Amino acid sequence: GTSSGEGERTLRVFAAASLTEVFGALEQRFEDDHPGVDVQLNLAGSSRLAQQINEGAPADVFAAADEASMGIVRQTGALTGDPMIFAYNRMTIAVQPGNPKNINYFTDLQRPDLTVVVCAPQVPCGAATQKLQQNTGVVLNPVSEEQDVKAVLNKVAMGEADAGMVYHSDVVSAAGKVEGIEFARSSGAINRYPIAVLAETGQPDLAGAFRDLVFSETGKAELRKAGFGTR
Amino acid sequence: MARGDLACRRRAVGQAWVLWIPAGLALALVVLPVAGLLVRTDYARLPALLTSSASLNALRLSLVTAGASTVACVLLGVPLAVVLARATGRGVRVLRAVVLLPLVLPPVVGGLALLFLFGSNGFLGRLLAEVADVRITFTTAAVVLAQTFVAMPFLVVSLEGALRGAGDRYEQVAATLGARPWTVFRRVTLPLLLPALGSGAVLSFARALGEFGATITFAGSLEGVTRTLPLEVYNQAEADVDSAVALALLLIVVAVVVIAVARPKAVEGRT
Amino acid sequence: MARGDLACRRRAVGQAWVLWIPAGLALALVVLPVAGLLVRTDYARLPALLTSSASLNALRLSLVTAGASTVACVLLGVPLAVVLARATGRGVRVLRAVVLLPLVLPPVVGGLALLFLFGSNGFLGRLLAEVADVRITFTTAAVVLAQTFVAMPFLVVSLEGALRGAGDRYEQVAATLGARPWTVFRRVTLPLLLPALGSGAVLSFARALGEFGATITFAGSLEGVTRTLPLEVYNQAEADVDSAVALALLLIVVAVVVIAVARPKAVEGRT
Amino acid sequence: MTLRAELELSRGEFALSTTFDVPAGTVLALLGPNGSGKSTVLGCLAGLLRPDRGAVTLGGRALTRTPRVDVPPHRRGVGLLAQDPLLFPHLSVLDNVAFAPRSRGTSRSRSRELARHWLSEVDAAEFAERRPAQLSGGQAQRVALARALAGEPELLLLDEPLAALDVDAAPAIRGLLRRVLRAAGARSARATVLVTHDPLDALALADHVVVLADGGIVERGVTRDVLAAPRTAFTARIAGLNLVTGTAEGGALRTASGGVVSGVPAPDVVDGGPAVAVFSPGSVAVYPGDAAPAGSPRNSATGVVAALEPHGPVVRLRTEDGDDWADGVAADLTPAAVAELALEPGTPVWLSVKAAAVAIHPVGDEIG
Amino acid sequence: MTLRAELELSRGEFALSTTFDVPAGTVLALLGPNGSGKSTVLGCLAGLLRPDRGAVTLGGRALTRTPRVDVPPHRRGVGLLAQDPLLFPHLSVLDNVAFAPRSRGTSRSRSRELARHWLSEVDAAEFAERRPAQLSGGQAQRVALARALAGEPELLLLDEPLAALDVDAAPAIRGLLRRVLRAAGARSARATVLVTHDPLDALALADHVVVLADGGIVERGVTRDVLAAPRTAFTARIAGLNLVTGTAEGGALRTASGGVVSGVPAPDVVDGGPAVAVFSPGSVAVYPGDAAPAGSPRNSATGVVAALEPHGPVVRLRTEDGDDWADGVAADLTPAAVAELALEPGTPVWLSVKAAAVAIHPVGDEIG
Ligand SMILES: Nc1ncnc2c1ncn2[C@@H]1O[C@H](COP(=O)(O)OP(=O)(O)OP(=O)(O)O)[C@@H](O)[C@H]1O
Ligand SMILES: Nc1ncnc2c1ncn2[C@@H]1O[C@H](COP(=O)(O)OP(=O)(O)OP(=O)(O)O)[C@@H](O)[C@H]1O
Ligand code: MOO
Ligand SMILES: [Mg+2]
Ligand SMILES: [Mg+2]
Repeated sequence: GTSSGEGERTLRVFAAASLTEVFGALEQRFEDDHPGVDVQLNLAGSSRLAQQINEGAPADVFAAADEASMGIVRQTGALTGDPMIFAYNRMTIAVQPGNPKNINYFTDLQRPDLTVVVCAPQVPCGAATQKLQQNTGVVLNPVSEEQDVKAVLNKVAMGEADAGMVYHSDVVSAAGKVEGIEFARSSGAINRYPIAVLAETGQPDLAGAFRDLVFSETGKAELRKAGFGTR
Repeated sequence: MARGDLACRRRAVGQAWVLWIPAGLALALVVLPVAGLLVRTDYARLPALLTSSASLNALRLSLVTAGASTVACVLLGVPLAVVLARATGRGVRVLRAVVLLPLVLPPVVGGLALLFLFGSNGFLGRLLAEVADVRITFTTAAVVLAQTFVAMPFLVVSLEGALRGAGDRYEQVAATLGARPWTVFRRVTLPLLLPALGSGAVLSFARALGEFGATITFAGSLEGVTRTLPLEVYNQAEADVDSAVALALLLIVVAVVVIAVARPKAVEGRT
Repeated sequence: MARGDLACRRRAVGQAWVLWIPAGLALALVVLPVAGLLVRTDYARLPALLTSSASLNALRLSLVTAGASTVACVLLGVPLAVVLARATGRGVRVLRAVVLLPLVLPPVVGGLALLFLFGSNGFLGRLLAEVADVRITFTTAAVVLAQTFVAMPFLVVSLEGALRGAGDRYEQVAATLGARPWTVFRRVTLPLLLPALGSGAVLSFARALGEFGATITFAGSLEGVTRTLPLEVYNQAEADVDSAVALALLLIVVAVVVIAVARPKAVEGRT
Repeated sequence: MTLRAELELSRGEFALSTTFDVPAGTVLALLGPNGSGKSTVLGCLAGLLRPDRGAVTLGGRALTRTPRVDVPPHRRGVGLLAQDPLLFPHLSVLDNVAFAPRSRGTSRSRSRELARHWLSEVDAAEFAERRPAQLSGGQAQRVALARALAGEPELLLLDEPLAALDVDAAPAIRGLLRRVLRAAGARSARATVLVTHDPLDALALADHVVVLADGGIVERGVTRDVLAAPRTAFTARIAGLNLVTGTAEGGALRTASGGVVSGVPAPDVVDGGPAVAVFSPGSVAVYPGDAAPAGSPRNSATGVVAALEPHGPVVRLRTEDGDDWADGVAADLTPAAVAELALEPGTPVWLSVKAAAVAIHPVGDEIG
Repeated sequence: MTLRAELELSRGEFALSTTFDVPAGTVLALLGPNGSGKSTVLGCLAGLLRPDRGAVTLGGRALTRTPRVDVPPHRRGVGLLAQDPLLFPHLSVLDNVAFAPRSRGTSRSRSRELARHWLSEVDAAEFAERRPAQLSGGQAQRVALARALAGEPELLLLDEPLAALDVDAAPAIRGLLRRVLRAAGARSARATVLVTHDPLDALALADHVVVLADGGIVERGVTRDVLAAPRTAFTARIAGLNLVTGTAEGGALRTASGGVVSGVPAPDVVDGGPAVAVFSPGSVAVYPGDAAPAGSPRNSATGVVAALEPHGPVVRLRTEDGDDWADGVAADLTPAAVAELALEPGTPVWLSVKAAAVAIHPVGDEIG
C-alpha cells in the first residue's frame, strides 16, 4: 500500500505504554514510507489494550509488554498467526544519580534504611520482581507497589524512593535522572514483548508492513536506542 | 429576595474572623500544590511543547469534547434534577442514589461499564452496529459519552440541592397565574436555577476536562480522535514527567480562562 | 419558606411531561452501564473475592480515608465557602477560580503537585521531615491528603452556590438581634446550609471514595496502608478484569449504602 | 362562574371544615381572626393545597372532587394574590405583570401592553423596568395585585390585598378593585374571594361575608347585614360594635350569669332561643365608679377601665372585670370627658346604655 | 438613649435626606406614602444599609459617622422588626424568640423563659413548639414582634408591626407596645422608631411624628399636633382631614387659583405667608349640582363626585374636577342622604363648608 491514489488510510496500532517513544519514532518513519497512511497509536497498559481488543476495539496491530496480555487476546482467536517476540527487557535497580545510598546488589534492597518501590505483582514488571525474589530468596519490603513501571521510575527520580525495580529501557529513557544498577541475577526474569496482526484488520498488508518495520534494522535500532534487547 | 428594602448599598454581614483560619488552611491546601507545580515547571520547553501538533490536537479535542459533554450534561441533567427534586414517591429516593453511582465508580470501571454496553459485544453496541452501522468505541463520540457519564452526577447533585433549598413557592405562584408546567419550567424554574446551573456546569466541565480513566478505557487514546489533554499528559508522563507537568499547566490555564469567563456571567449575573 | 400557609399537605407543582424524556435519557445513561456491569459480574466468584484479605483491607482503608477526608473537607471547606460567598472585593473573584483548580487538574498531575510540595524534596516535606521527623508520602495520611485535595472543590462549589442563592437576609436579621458573626455562622448560616452541605459532603465523599490518580501518584499503593479500593480494583484489572468488576460492585454497594443512610438525613431532614 | 366549595382538611391540630358558594359576578369577603383558616381556604381553591375531603366547582366545572378530580392550578382559571407578594425576582416588574397573559398564550407585545395598563391602574407604571428587589414593601404589594389582575381569572383570590398600602394607595386600590370586581359586562361572570381584616374593605367590595373561626364558619350573609347585626363577638369587634350573648326573654336578653340587657328585639327573636344584644360604643355612657347613674338608661353595670385608646377623634375605653354584660365592653368618649372624669386604666366605672340603642338579634342554627 | 440621626443616601433615582432626633424613652412614628423611604431609614439605623453621608448616635455613642465609624448591626444594641417576618425557618418558634437573649449570652433556660414570656405577651404561647412554616401570616407577624422585643434593645425599630393582625390582635398588640414602649422605669431609656400607615398607631404609641415624602421630611412634631393640624395633604389624609394650601390673607386663605377659603386663623398666621386650611369631611355639606346653596356657609364651590365609599357608618364622598378648593375634597354623608340626593360618580355637586369649621395654619420654614 504505497500508492497515494487510494486516499487516506488509517492503521491502528495498539502498543504498550512502555513503547511510547519507540513506536512514536516508528510511526513517523512508517508514515514517511507510506504516504497517505495515518498511523494511530493507542497507548495504554498492555492488559487494558487486551481488554479493549476483546470488546471489539478496531485494532490492526497489537504490541504488548508481556505475553500474558497477548495470551488474553489470542485465546479469543483474534490474531492472525502466532505472536512474535520483538524485544526483551531485563530488570535493573534504579537509584538516584551518583547512587548516594550505595546500592550495588539486589540483596542491598533488604536494608531497613532504604525506601524501596516496586511494581505490583499483577503488572509485568512486578511479576518479574516477584520472580527475582523467589529466585534469590531476597525478601523486599517495599513502601509501595506501583501500577506501572514509570511510576516506580518517577518515585526514584523525584527522590521519594531510594531504589526501584524497573526495566533497563526505563533507565535509558530517563536520560540521567536515575542511574541503573545492573545485577547478575537479573537475567532470571527477562520480559518478552510480543507483536501480532489482528484477524479483524481490513488491511493485513499494511499491518504486516508495520510489523515488519518493527523487526527491520530501523526498528531494532530504535528499540536498542531505547534500552530494549532485540534478537 | 422578593423585597429589596435592604438590597442596595447593603453592608455585607460581618464574618467571624475565626472562619478565616480554616478557610486559609483550605486555600493553602489548594493553592500551595498548584504553586509548587508552577515553580517546578520547565518554562524553557513550554513554547515547544505547547505548539507541538500533539498538544494542540489534544487541547482542541479536550475543549470540544468537554464542551460537548457539558452541553449534554445540561440538556439531560437539568430535567433529571428537576424531576428528582420535585417528584414525590419512594421510588424517587432510590433513583436519587442511583444517579450518584458514576461518582463513586472508579473511572476505569466506569469505562469498562461503558465498554460492556457500547462495545461490539455489548447490548447497545450490537444494536447500533446492526441498525445504523455505527460504532461508538474509539470515536470522539465515545469520549463525549464517557465524559458525560462521569460528569452528569455533578450537575444533577448541585442543581437538586439548589432546587430543594429554594422550595417551590415561585413555581406555585406561576401555576396560579395560569402557567403550564412547561412554561413554569422555562420561565421560572430555569431562570431561578441559573446560579446553581452555573456552578453545576462549571463542575461538570471541569470534571469532563480532567477525565482520564473512563476515556482511556472506553475510547482509547488515539491522537486527534480520542487523546484528550489528560491522556496526552499521561502519555508524556510515560516519557518525561516535566513535559507532563508543563502540559498540565496548559490545562490549568484553559480551565482558569473558561471558569473566569463563564462563571461570573452564570453565577453572579443575577442582579 | 418563612410562611407556611401552603406548606403542608401541599400538592407538588406538576412537572412538564416533556422533561421526562431528557430525564429518562439521563437516567438511562447512568443506569444502563451500571446494569451492564451487574450482568457481567461473575457472581460465583464474588464471595471469595469479597472476603479476600486484600479486598477487605482495601475496603476498610477506603472507608476510613474517604470518611476522614470528607470530615477534613467539611471542616476546611465550609468556612472557605462562607468566606468566598460573603466576602466582597476583587481579590475574592480570583480566589474563587483558584479553588476550582484541583477540579481540572488530571488527578495524576494533582498527585505530582502534592508530591512536589510534600515530597522529600518538597518545601513542606523537607520542613516536616526536619522539624517533626515525619514523612508523609507512602502513608495513609498521604491518601487522606490527596483525597481532600481533589474533593474539597466539590464541597466548596456546591456550598457557595447555595449560599449565594439563599442570600443573607436571615443573617442580617440575626445580626440585628445582637448575634455576633460567630453566633450568626453557628446558629443561622450553618443550619440553613445543611441541605447543601449534605449534597456537598456526599459529592466529596464520593469523589474521595473513587479517587485513584492522585492517590497512586502521591501515596503509592501498598496493601493496608495506601491501597484503597479503586487502587485494588485497578490492580485486579491488570490481572483479571472480571474480578475487578466484582470489586467495583463492592464499591458501588458501599457507596449506595453510605449515600442512602447519610443523604436522607442531611439533605431531606430539614422539615 | 359560580363557585361552590366544600372543604375538609386538617393541618396538625388545626381542622378546617367549610361550605360556601360565591355566585358569579359577586365578591365574598372571608373574615376571621389570625389562624382561622382563611389562607388555607384560598390555597385549596387555588389548587395548591389538597383537601382531605371536599369538592370545588367553578361554573359547574369540577376543580376538586376527592378523591378523584383535582385540576392542577394552572388549568383552574384562578388568580391568587397571596399574603406575600412573591414577585419573580429574576423578571422586571413589567414582565412580572405580563406573566399571566404570556402564560395564556397572548403575544409578547400585547401582554406587555396589558401589563402596562394594569401597572398604571395600581399606580406603579413608573416601576415597570425595575427589579422587584428595588421596590418598597407597598410598591411590591401593588405590583403583585396588578399581576394577579392581569391574568383576568375566572376566580380571583385575594389574601389581604390592601395590607402594606399607604393612605393614598389604599383607597385608590380599593376603588380599582371595586371597578374591576364589580364591573358589569363580560367580566362580571367572575367570582372573587377576598380575605381581609378590614370591615371597610368588606363593606366596599364584598356582596357577602363569611366569618371563619378555628376552621369553621361562624357567620355568613350579606355584608351589610352581617356587619350591622353581627352575631359573634369577633364580627362585632370587626364592625366596631359591642355584643353580648345570652337567651331571648320577653324582648330582652338574659345573660349566662343571669343579668338582663334590655333592648329592641328584632322581629324574628324567639323567646327562650339563643340571641345577642348589639350596641355601638358611641351609645355607652361612662360614670365614675362611686356614682351609680340615675335617670333613663335601663341598662347599667360596673366595670374597671382596662385600656384607653385614641380612636380617630374620640378615645375608646375598654372595660375588664365587669359585672355581667359590662365585661370587655367598648365605650367611645371625647378626650375632654376622659380628662374630666380622670379615667385611666384601673379606674372603676359605671357603664350605661339606653335600651333604645340596643338591638336584640336571634342566633340562628345556620351559625356554628 | 437619645437617638440622633442624619442620613443621606441615594438608591437609583431615590434620594434620602433626613435629620431627626428621638429622645430617650420616647417613640417616633415615621409616616409617609409607599416608597417614601421609611424602611430605608430603619435599615440605616440598624446598620444594614450604609448611608452615603451621615451620622447616627445613640446615647452619645456614634453608631455611624461617615466615612469612618460604622458599628456593625450586632453591636448597635438595636432590634429590628422588618416588613417581612423572616422567622428563622430551622428554629422552633420558641427558639426564634429566644434567639436574641441567647445571642447576648443569656443562659439557654433563662432565654427560653424570656421567650415564653414574650410569646405569651403577643398571645402566641401555644405555637412555641411549632416551626415558622406552620404559622399563619398574622401568627408569624406576632412571633416576629416577640422576637424583636425579647432582645430588649436600646433602640427598637418596628416596620409596620401591626400589619396582618386581626381586629382582636391589633389592639392587644397595640396595648402591649404601649406598655413596653412607654413604660416607666429601667427600660424607659429606650428610643423607638415605628413605621406605620395607621394614624391610630401613631396616636396611640408615638410621642412625635416625622412624615417622609420622597426621601425628605415634610412635617414633624408632637403626634397630636401634627395629626390635628396637618400641613401636607398626605398627613391630612392620614388624619382623615381635608387640606387646602395657599397664602394667608386677612384671616382667610387665598388659593393658587385665586379663590378664597374663609376660616379661623391660628394665632401664628402671618399675612402673606404660606398657609393651609384644614377641615374635616364631616363638616362638608353637599347639594345637588343645579342648586347653589343659600344661607350661612361662607365657603362654597362646585365639583363632580369621583367616588363614594362606605366609611364606617357613613359614606365618604370624594370630588374631582372641582372649582378651586373643591377639588379632591372628602365629605362624609349618611347613606340616606346619598340615596336621597341620588349621588353617584359623575354627579355634579355643590360643596359648602362653614368658615367656623375651617382652621387656618401657617406653614413654617421647618417644612420641606
Ligand atoms: N404546615 C402547617 N402545619 C400545621 N398547622 C398549620 C400549617 N400551616 C398553617 N397551620 C395552621 O393552620 C391554621 C390556619 O392557617 P391560615 O394560614 O389559613 O390562617 P389565616 O386565617 O390565613 O390567618 P392570618 O390572618 O394570620 O393570615 C393556623 O392556626 C396555622 O397555625
Ligand atoms: N435596591 C433598590 N434600588 C433602587 N431603588 C430602591 C431600591 N430599594 C428601594 N428602592 C426605592 O427606594 C424608595 C424607598 O424605599 P423604602 O423601602 O424605604 O420605602 P418605604 O417608605 O418603606 O415604603 P413602603 O411603605 O411601601 O414599605 C422606594 O421608592 C423604592 O422604590
Ligand atoms: O506497558 Mo506496561 O503494561 O505499563 O508494563
Ligand atoms: Mg393568612
Ligand atoms: Mg417599607
